Amino acid sequence: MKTTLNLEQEPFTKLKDSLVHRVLVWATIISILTSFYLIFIYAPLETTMREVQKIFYIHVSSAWVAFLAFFVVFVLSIMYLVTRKRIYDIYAGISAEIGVVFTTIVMTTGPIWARSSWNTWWAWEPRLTTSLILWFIYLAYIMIRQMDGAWDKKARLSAVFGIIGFIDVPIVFMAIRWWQSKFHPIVFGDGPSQKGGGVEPEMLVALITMTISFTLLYVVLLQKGVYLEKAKITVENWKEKLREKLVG
Amino acid sequence: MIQTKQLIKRVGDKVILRGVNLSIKEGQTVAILGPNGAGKSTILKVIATLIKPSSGEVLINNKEIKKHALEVKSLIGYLPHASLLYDHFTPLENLILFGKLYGVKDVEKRAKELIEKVGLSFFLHEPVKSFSRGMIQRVAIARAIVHEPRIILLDEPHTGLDQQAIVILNKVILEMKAQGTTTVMVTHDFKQAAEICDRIIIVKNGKIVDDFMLENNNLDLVFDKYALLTEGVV
Amino acid sequence: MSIFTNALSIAWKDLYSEWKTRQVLTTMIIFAGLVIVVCSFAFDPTNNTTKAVIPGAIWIIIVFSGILGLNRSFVSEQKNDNMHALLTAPLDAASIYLGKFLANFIMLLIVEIVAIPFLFLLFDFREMGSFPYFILVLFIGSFGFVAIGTFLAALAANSRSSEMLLPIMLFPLVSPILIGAVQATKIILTNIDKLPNAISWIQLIGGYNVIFFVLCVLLFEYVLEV
Amino acid sequence: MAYMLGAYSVAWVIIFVYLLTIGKRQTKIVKEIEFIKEMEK
Repeated sequence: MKTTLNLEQEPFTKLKDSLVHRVLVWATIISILTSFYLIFIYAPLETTMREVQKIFYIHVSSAWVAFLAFFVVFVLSIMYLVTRKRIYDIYAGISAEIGVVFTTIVMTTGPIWARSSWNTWWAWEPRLTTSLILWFIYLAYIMIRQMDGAWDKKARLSAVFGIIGFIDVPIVFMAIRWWQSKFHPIVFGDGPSQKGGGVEPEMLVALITMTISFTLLYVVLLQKGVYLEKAKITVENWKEKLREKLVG
Repeated sequence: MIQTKQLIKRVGDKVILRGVNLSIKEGQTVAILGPNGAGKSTILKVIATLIKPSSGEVLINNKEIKKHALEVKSLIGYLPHASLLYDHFTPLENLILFGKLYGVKDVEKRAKELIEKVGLSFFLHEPVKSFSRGMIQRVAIARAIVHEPRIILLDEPHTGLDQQAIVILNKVILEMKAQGTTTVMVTHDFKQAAEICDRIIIVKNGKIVDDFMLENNNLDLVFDKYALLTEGVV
Repeated sequence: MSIFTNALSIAWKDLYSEWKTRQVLTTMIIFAGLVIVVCSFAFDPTNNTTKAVIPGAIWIIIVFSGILGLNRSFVSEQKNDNMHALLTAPLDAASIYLGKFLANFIMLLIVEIVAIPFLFLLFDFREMGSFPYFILVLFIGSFGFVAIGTFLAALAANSRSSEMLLPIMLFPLVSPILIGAVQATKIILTNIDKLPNAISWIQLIGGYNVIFFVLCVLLFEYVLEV
Repeated sequence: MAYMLGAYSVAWVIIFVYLLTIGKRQTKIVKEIEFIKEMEK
């Protein structure tokens, strides 16, 4: 059989990661280890909450990454609608997925914090509730992407939803904060992401490092995911060509 | 009247049109022929402003269709395979609704005239859903020309029609032609194409492969050229 | 100006078609009645404290029967490719959106006019704080719900499983409206002294409505592309 | 202390589960490439 596919020349034949990607992976690992050192050893214990306060670092930095990821979805959605280039759609899809993963972290570490300091698993606290709704919005976004039909239709519709969904976020947050502050006695004070006592500079250093390492992790995951998605598309095309050759 | 430049349309990973260049003068009647999946209907849909081309441009009356969308749309009458009619409405209600959307003046009078023209006066107040295919197609053609378009685009208008409906349809098309309306028709029915049209375009694999004028309704010429281009090559 | 007359034609078309068949509206009203019955099982109507659940019940009725109508709104245009007719006609995408919105909104208002008195009757709810404000909250809350609902219904209509996709997209996005509307309704019905709070909720919903109405009008053409 | 360890382990479990799904995707693609190479021969 004469081949029309130049498999050896295609970049995805071996799925070998690029140098930049490998450098980033190592940078991520090192920075995560550093932030662990900073969190557990370097940063002082908070006086009232003791160890539990350390949940704060992972909770806040995941929330930051989730928000960043959804913001990226928003920007890329606009760019897709303007330029109609598939690459933006691929990036947006993977970014939403990673955003959902980090939102899940926010929503699991939040209740653990709540349980330990307020003795209840779920607090209808503005930031936590907003995360929950955010989670639902982007699950819907992922469901749109799994619709049937050609990719350009799905890309267009999910881009529209990516824009609408992101603009909804601040309004959701505001509504929930009002709902809380006006109709419930203020038992909880501020949310889990704001600590009772003053922020010691060491804690801030640890938080910033953790945030940077999670952001790096986000970049690595995004890169990897997009790379695999591209490879998947290429493989689909090869399969299509093969099928045509076998049939016709 | 109609000009397309390097039209390319991709849906997903499939390329449907691969650079279509077309130029149709005012008053011409053009038949687009070609095998299934060649992209005939897609060309029509792009001209009808229903789908956006991936690249390339369409000019109607020397106006870019994206920039002058509303103006261009009101010049075009589009009759696809589906009827585009509302089932629960009577022919009259359908025509009045679309007449209003197209900004037709004295819409009720125009609608009644058209219904008479397609021979459905007796069914003025019956809902469309009780009609046969032939009757629906007659209302559909009336709908497509309710605003007296300068261009009509027909997508396999003769498929599934009885003889009487075909006669009425051809009468309407030829009448429009006599008034100088530009007609583009996608069809599999060579006989009707030869009868109505004075120019034939053959499309294959998303490209125009032949484009010739037809005189004296020369059906054999169409058959010969078509056979040469589509079967001869494969 | 023609945007509005075209929108009115489309809205009229939807409502007149509904008047001929009466399918969707009947289903919505029956469904609303069933929700009320279910609520009466869930919250004992003879108990005095159940008055507190009435604001919630009102919005549950609106949301759940509203979504039935929204689901049909664009799927019904697919039967004879009617949407293609609207797309080839000289209309702005905005007028299609406005027309569809108007039809859905009027249908939801009809359901509310029938169902909410029925709810008050069955739950024996007599005195309310302020009737005009109650109407205002219903109006403005339903407006926002239908505005974004119509948009997302058009989006979901592209999928074969649109009935499943629509609620999943719609409910999280309208959560600010639901929070605000339920809170405002609660104040107006049972605790009118706190009216300023209700008004600030109404303002929040109003802001949401303005932002999303504009956004939906602007983005609608991207949803309609074939 | 237990709460802190719980929170950190849950967070990392989530991340590792995601990494695993990525790995699965990769092996699936690699297998398909192998398959196509076989077919091409």
